[in-house]
Amino acid sequence: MKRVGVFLCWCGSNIAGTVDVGKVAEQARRLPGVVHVEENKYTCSEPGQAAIVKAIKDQRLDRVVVASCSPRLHEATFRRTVESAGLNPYFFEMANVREHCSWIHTDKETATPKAFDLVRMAVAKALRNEALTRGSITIEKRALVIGAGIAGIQAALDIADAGHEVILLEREPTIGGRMAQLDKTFPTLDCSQCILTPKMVDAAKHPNITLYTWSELEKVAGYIGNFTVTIRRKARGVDETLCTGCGVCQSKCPVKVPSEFDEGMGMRKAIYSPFPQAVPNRPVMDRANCTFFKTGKCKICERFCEAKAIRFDQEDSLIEVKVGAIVTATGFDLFKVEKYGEYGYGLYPDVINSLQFERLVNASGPTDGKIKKPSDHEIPKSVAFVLCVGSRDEQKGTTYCSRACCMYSIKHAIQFRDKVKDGRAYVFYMDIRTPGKSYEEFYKRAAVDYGVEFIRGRPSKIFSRNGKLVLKAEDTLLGRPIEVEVEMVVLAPAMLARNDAAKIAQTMSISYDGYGFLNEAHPKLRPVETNTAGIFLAGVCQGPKDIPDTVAQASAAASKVIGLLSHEQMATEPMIARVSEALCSGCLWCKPICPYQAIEAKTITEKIQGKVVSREVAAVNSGLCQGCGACTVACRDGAMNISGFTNDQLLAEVDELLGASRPACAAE
Amino acid sequence: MSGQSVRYSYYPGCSLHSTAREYNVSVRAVAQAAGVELVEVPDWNCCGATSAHATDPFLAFALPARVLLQAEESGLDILAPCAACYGRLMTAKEEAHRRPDLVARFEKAIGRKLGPAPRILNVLEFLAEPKVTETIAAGLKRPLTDLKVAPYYGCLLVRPSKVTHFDDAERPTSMDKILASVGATPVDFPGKTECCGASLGISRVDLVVELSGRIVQQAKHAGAEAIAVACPLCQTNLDGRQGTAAAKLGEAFGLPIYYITELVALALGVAPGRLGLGKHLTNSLALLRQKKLA
Amino acid sequence: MPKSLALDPKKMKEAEAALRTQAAKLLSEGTVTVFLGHEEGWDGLPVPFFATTPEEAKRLVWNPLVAFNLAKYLLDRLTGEEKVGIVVNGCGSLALDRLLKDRRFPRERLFVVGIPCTGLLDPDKVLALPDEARQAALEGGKAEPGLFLKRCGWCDAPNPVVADVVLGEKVPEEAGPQQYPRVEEIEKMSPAERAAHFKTLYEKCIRCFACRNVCPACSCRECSLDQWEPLWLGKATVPSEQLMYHFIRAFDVAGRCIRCGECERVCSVGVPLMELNDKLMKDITELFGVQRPHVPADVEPLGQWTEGDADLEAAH
Amino acid sequence: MATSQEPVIVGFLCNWCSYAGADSAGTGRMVQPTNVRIIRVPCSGRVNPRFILRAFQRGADGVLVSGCHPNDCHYSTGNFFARRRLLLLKRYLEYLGIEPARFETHWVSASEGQKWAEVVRSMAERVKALGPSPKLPSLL
Amino acid sequence: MPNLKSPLLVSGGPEKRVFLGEVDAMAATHVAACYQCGKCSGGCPLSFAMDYQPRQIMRLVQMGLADEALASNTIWVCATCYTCTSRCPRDIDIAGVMDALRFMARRRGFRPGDRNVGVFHRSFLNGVKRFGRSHELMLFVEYKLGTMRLTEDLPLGAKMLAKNKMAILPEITKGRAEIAALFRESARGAEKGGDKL
Amino acid sequence: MAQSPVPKATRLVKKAGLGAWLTALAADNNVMAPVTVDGKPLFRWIGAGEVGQLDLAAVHTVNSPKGGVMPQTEPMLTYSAVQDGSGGKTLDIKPAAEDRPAVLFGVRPCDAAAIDLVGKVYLTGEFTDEQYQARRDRTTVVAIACAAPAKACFCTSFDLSPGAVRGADVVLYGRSGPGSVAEGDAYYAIAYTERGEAFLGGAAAKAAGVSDLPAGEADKLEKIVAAFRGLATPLGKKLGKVDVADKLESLFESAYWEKVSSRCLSCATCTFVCPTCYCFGVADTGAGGQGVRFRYWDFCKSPQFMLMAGGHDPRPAKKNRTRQRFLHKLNYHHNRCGEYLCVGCGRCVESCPVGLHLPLVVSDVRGLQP
Repeated sequence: MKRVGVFLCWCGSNIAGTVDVGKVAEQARRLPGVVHVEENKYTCSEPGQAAIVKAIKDQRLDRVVVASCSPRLHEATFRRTVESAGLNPYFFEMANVREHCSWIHTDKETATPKAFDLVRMAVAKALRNEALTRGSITIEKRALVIGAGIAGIQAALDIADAGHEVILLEREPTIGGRMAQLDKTFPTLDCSQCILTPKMVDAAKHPNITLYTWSELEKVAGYIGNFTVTIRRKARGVDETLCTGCGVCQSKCPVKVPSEFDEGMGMRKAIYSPFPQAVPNRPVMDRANCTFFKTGKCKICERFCEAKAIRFDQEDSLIEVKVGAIVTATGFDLFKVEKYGEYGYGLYPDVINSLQFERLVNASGPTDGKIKKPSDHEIPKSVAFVLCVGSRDEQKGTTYCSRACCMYSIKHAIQFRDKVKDGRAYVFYMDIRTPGKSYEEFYKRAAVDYGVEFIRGRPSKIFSRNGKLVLKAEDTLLGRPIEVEVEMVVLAPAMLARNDAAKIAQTMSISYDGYGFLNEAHPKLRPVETNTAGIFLAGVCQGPKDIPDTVAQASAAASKVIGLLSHEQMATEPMIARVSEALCSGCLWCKPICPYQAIEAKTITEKIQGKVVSREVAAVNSGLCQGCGACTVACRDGAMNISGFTNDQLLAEVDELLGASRPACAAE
Repeated sequence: MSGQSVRYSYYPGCSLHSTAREYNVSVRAVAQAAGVELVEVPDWNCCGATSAHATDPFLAFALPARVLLQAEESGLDILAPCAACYGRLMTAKEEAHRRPDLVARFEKAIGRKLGPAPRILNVLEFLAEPKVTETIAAGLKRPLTDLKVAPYYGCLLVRPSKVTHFDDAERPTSMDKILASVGATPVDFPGKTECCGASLGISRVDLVVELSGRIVQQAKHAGAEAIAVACPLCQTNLDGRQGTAAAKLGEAFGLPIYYITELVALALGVAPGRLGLGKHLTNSLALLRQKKLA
Repeated sequence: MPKSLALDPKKMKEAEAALRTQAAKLLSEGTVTVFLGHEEGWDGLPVPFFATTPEEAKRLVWNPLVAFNLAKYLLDRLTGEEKVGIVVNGCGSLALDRLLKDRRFPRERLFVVGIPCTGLLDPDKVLALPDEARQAALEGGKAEPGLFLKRCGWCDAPNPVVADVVLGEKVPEEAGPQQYPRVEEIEKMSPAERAAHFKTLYEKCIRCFACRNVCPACSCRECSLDQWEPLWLGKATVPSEQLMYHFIRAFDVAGRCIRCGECERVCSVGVPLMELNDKLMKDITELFGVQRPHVPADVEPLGQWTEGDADLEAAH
Repeated sequence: MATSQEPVIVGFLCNWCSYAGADSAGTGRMVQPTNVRIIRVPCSGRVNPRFILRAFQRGADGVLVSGCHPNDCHYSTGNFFARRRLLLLKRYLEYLGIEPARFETHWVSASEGQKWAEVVRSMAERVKALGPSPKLPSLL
Repeated sequence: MPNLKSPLLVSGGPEKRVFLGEVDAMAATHVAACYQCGKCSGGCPLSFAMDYQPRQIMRLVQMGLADEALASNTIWVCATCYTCTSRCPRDIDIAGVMDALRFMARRRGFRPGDRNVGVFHRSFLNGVKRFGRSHELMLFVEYKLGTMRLTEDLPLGAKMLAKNKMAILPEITKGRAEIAALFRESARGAEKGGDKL
Repeated sequence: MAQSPVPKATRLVKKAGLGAWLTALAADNNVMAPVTVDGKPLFRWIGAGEVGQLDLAAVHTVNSPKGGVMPQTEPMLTYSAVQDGSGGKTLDIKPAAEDRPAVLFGVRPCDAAAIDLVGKVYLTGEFTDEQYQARRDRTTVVAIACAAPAKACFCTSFDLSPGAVRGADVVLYGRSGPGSVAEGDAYYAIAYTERGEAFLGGAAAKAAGVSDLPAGEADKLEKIVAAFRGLATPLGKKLGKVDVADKLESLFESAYWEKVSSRCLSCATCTFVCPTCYCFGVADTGAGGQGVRFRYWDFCKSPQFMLMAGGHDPRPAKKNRTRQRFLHKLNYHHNRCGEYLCVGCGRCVESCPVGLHLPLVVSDVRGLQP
């Protein structure tokens, strides 16, 4: 017979104030299997835990039930307690009578029977608890970093500096990401490229870092410590080993298309490097626009390439790498500001977005750093910066704050005032958010030192009148309708999750929120981990943030990876799926349901009526399985179970609750 | 859609029987040219307009609901050329799903059951119906070449878009397309969807003069020679108030305000004399004569 | 009722001859070591029969009464190396396909003889007929629609979907949406009426498990409803457990039922089991757009999802 | 033995979102009716429709399954499978004569204590209005 | 009007929420969501003629300052063009809120903040009640008598009459009994206070 | 069985009075009788309100009335945990509640005989089943002779007949004799036991107008009873007397069992409809420290029937289980008790979905070479 000990916690008055703990104790003594019932003021306290250890020894308990707070709070604590008394920690079970009972009820008369229900359900489950043991797996000491913007570069360098190999993956022709497009960074106004490009070079030259640009993530299989990742290396059209990066091909290429890097403010060629400091300094061929691929003729680049590096026949190739951990740093997209019909983007050429402004103001940009109106290439004398275009807008954009726009728009206004001494800069804002070191000071400088004019009010409409752009708004601080005439408008678009974020998430079996931002395991306590062990997040792919926060998060993710890779082996959670081979029919309908590809067919041999036969059954990879239990429902045989949440245990809880809570009926 | 159906229920609303008689004429003229029969909703009543929904939530639903009920029997799609009527009917149709309480009160008061509402078309949707576009495509008798027209949508056709589900609320294009299809040159202008003052036409003349004036001014500055509208209230305001506004602004406008159906009818060869263009307060025949269209 | 229900005893007679020859050939050439078919039973009705010699193959019958789906017998031969022959018509092949999709028999150990089906008669009903009428039905092909097996009424797959050789010509197929008139009637009842309806009809159950044992979608090694731990189903034959047995089983085969109606046919106390299966099939079509829910698919309807699935929470 | 006359609602809550959400409701002292008894499961995808049938068989007056919001599953897809199964089940239960209000599914995240409390309140109210669940004769 | 110079006493009392709740329920929206960006006022074609900006009306509702909101001319000047509603980043049906406030103002006996508009709406509905359809000439006359603005707009009216844009006699809907029933139901609902927008 | 049983009392029952009789009986007794539910004749416990559903037309209800004395599920005891004085706990065990007296009404002679046949298993020998005994002691079996035996009937293969008395306290014989399914307007009710005699003289019988035999009908009655007893059964005629017990001694290892069992579905239909199958299992159900122990019908065709805790199964295949069932009925029981464990009711013939039944096996066995 099992010997169950029940420990009822008062939690001071938290529980005892609403639940008659003594009465519950009295009733609990009658439960089958229960041989010991004890009340404690604070079961989680040192004496409380000591009482459990003592009772286990004195009463030879083999199951322990604590009725106190949420298992999410103290399950681990009590498991350790039980283990310290020599009992398997999984013989422990918890009844949540605080969060789920005493705290949400006021009437002792009804709360007490409910508390007892919770206790006896826990006892019924505990009677069916089994001894479980943790497994262990070896760890592949190599990391993959997806995305080589500032987040990815930082994470890769940190991990590589700690002595681990890193594979850095980037789908664009160069690393650097969004930060490479920026001119200056707030609040220090140091040059973005000046601080970024050295890191790019470091990453490229680091002996522990292997760089794959113009490459995409194809598939992720495996589990923490043992991922197998397939990478698609897109055809570059250029033999990277032969190419010297001299740039002759792009200067000779006759095709001009709008440059993605310049956000359409400048042009590039069909064979191109996005910008002069690109890393690696190797061009890619844009087949969609290349004359040869369109007409079968041209090949001018090939003719002029002295290194003979041009490859028109190159094809995509797939490579497979093994890694122990993955950092996802896939960045963000920008809100399409044309969704605001009232703002005239696309209708009026001098209404641009903030990233376009970055390119205009950038010394290495298409205008060599001169702020010029796209319409007539004149220098605008007045510019309005409109915040929250797409942010904080439930009707046309997203509900959240994009967090960096206030600061960079102030920076833009300062830059404009700096370059156009007699110009007027207006910032239309609703709230200026400056929660960072030296941010508020930066805001003040803009207003005081640079004369930037801040108008509190969301413009309602932008239209053209007499060759000027007019912003119709309310100055909400005055409570008066206003019209502001300017020559250029810069809209600060919301930061959005990558449009293929869902696909990326699904490839890696991690979750994402309603906007497509990848979900951290816990917003406060596990901010860089995902719910899939071994996969970490850095940068805006997890949610809008600025450069300092991005870099901090990247280093945090890197430190998690370094911590993981510093072990040879790691323990695995035992509350995962297991198959009863005797019951399994081998239909394998469980397999497609598993989100972790943890189920495979396995051939076993057994004796059936004296004959040795072999047959297929499902087998669970304990490294991959996360214990969700979806497979158990697909299993009609009842062969699949989740340790710790077995069918038997869950049914026992239902039966215990309902079987006896009603007066027993007489037999038929 | 209604490729074979050539009959529509027709809800002219009060205006088309009074202040906007010429609108009624031109709608019917276009319908006739396209071989479409318009069957007037039997014994229709006023939709209640702004006055009802501004002051009386039940009537705001009940009046247009009765119109829908009257139209129900024929089972035909309803054409409501007045933008205000259209807005009220669409709102009532939407509320019939969302507000069982209103429906119950309505049915109890009137002693009849409200069935599923038919499709409701505004005049721009009507002009985009296959039967009409086919007619236009089949041959324009009198293309409006060189006529620069500013399409004015006003409010109620495109707003609130959750009710009308029609075109883009900020940058609509449906009337632009119709104008282009009859050979005219649509002129984009910022006032496209600004409000003309609508129901304040009688009670706050000062405001209407201000709003209508701005719209006409913007159209004029954008190079338009005329404005096309799809609503009798818009027409009355822009047409009737532009003189006062011009005086106030110190400019001369003289911009004819055509119903879009008048322009389409003209292009389809309907004689200008049949359209009652003379009813407009701002001279609308002179421009046509100048362009040799009349 | 499908057009293919033009009962053709003559054709069946021809098919029977071809079947005997085919089976005998397979057995004599050693292609198969046993052939699953029917023979004439004690009272004239066909019963399942397993021929192991060319001689025995001569006993095989194929007539309007071969109602029994043979596929389930493959489970008895799951272990071992022997090759098994089997004869199937349309619905028999769906049963077979069900087992194949459930990986409950290796296709390579199977030789399938398919016979396009012109409809089958309900043996119980035919047996109850006066001699003359029986004769007319069985030999003259003159059978009232009511005499057919229920499943023939909704059959849209008279031709075998799995076969190595097909005897006889293909029968014209009529695919249209499946109809569930009985379910619709029940849906119209009030909750209390429905509860009473199922109690009256389902507490008759004697828990003989014939419905489960004949069902091609029920192929577990050991039925979980027979297991003691956990005790999914109580052993007591009380209405609560009787109904639960059927409610669980129907949901277990939801999306997998081939609508053969064998469960209902073999039920000795006449529990209208298809009322449950049909409801689930109807809903699978309505909710998930599976047009022929009774045809085994590569992925089960409940083994997949789409983002567009109706949101449950909105239902409240 | 407690023989409460109050209706009993069995709640199957996923560990990551809804159970934590119910914890938040507790931490926030959001007073709720006492009818719900929570059974913790790893994921709404773990909830076998058989558990729900069992609960009704044993006389539960209501059953409530709650998991992470779609797309927000801790295990990425579990709640999508659950949604399908339970959608079918809901109609099925209704067909079997169990009033629709007795079985509900909700998506409650860890931070939605308020929502959880509201779910409990409103469902308890609906179930109370229906009265006790009819129970078929059984040995117990 | 309270003295705007004295500090507004903001207490935790429930009244404030009551007014907000009523407006929310009538307009089926959430005024509390307003974060005062001013996009409504910015786009409002008539804001120049209002004593409170539409945004400020939202604030009055949030703060429970019912008297000020209901006495404002804003709610009567609003032409219900829905520009505000269609642009509100918090998806508040501002035009619907204006409808709600007008209705409440009438029910609670506030004199319309813009008398002319109030009289116009009343005259218009009277016409509909009588004939089933509106009749411009009669509306014109009734309105003129109601506001005593006898001379304003006479030239335009005369022009329209001359162009046969106003009928001398009203058109009449035959089902007037039904129209009357609807008006009665409306009055009944308003008395019971059961109306929601 | 050769001797004619001796009547203890004879009465006349009007067919029209049956309803009143059953209604009166139902007041103090549990009454089981054949009724038709959704087209299927079933033996069921009926309350006074269901008397109207009585249907004596079908010779065979799908199930037999064996549940009347051997319920498919029968509580044996109830238990609950109670606290003892010292803070520990102990089990309070109560026997199953006593039931009311029972009347099995409209039982066919084969089924009545089966009750007697199975009763021997439970009530003779070193141990008797007290619960069964108690149930039998409070049960009256009212049989009805078969006027028109069904196609599958073969009671005559076992020293029984459509008019047999074995196991019955009272037998109803149709006043118009065999051959007529309608069975005339009245029955002769003949009591063959003291219990039957008391039953016919009881208050319920009186209330229902059960009367003495009209004068001069004694002769007619005797002829009619004899006619019933002499009636042939269709399948019985074909099968003849069953005589395979000895032959089966040598056929245990016959390949026949493999062959014949191969089409078995392993369902319980034959067993559960059979009036002479009597195997049961025992299980508990309970929660929260209280529960019920009950027995329930089990069946030897089930793969779980002989499965042991360690996984060993002495009857692992269908062959073993099928052989067991038929040898039990046709050999083992005969060896132990001198008679076959079958009454020829024919239900297995009618109900087996794959036509695998006792007459088939008997006839096959006759043709087998030992």
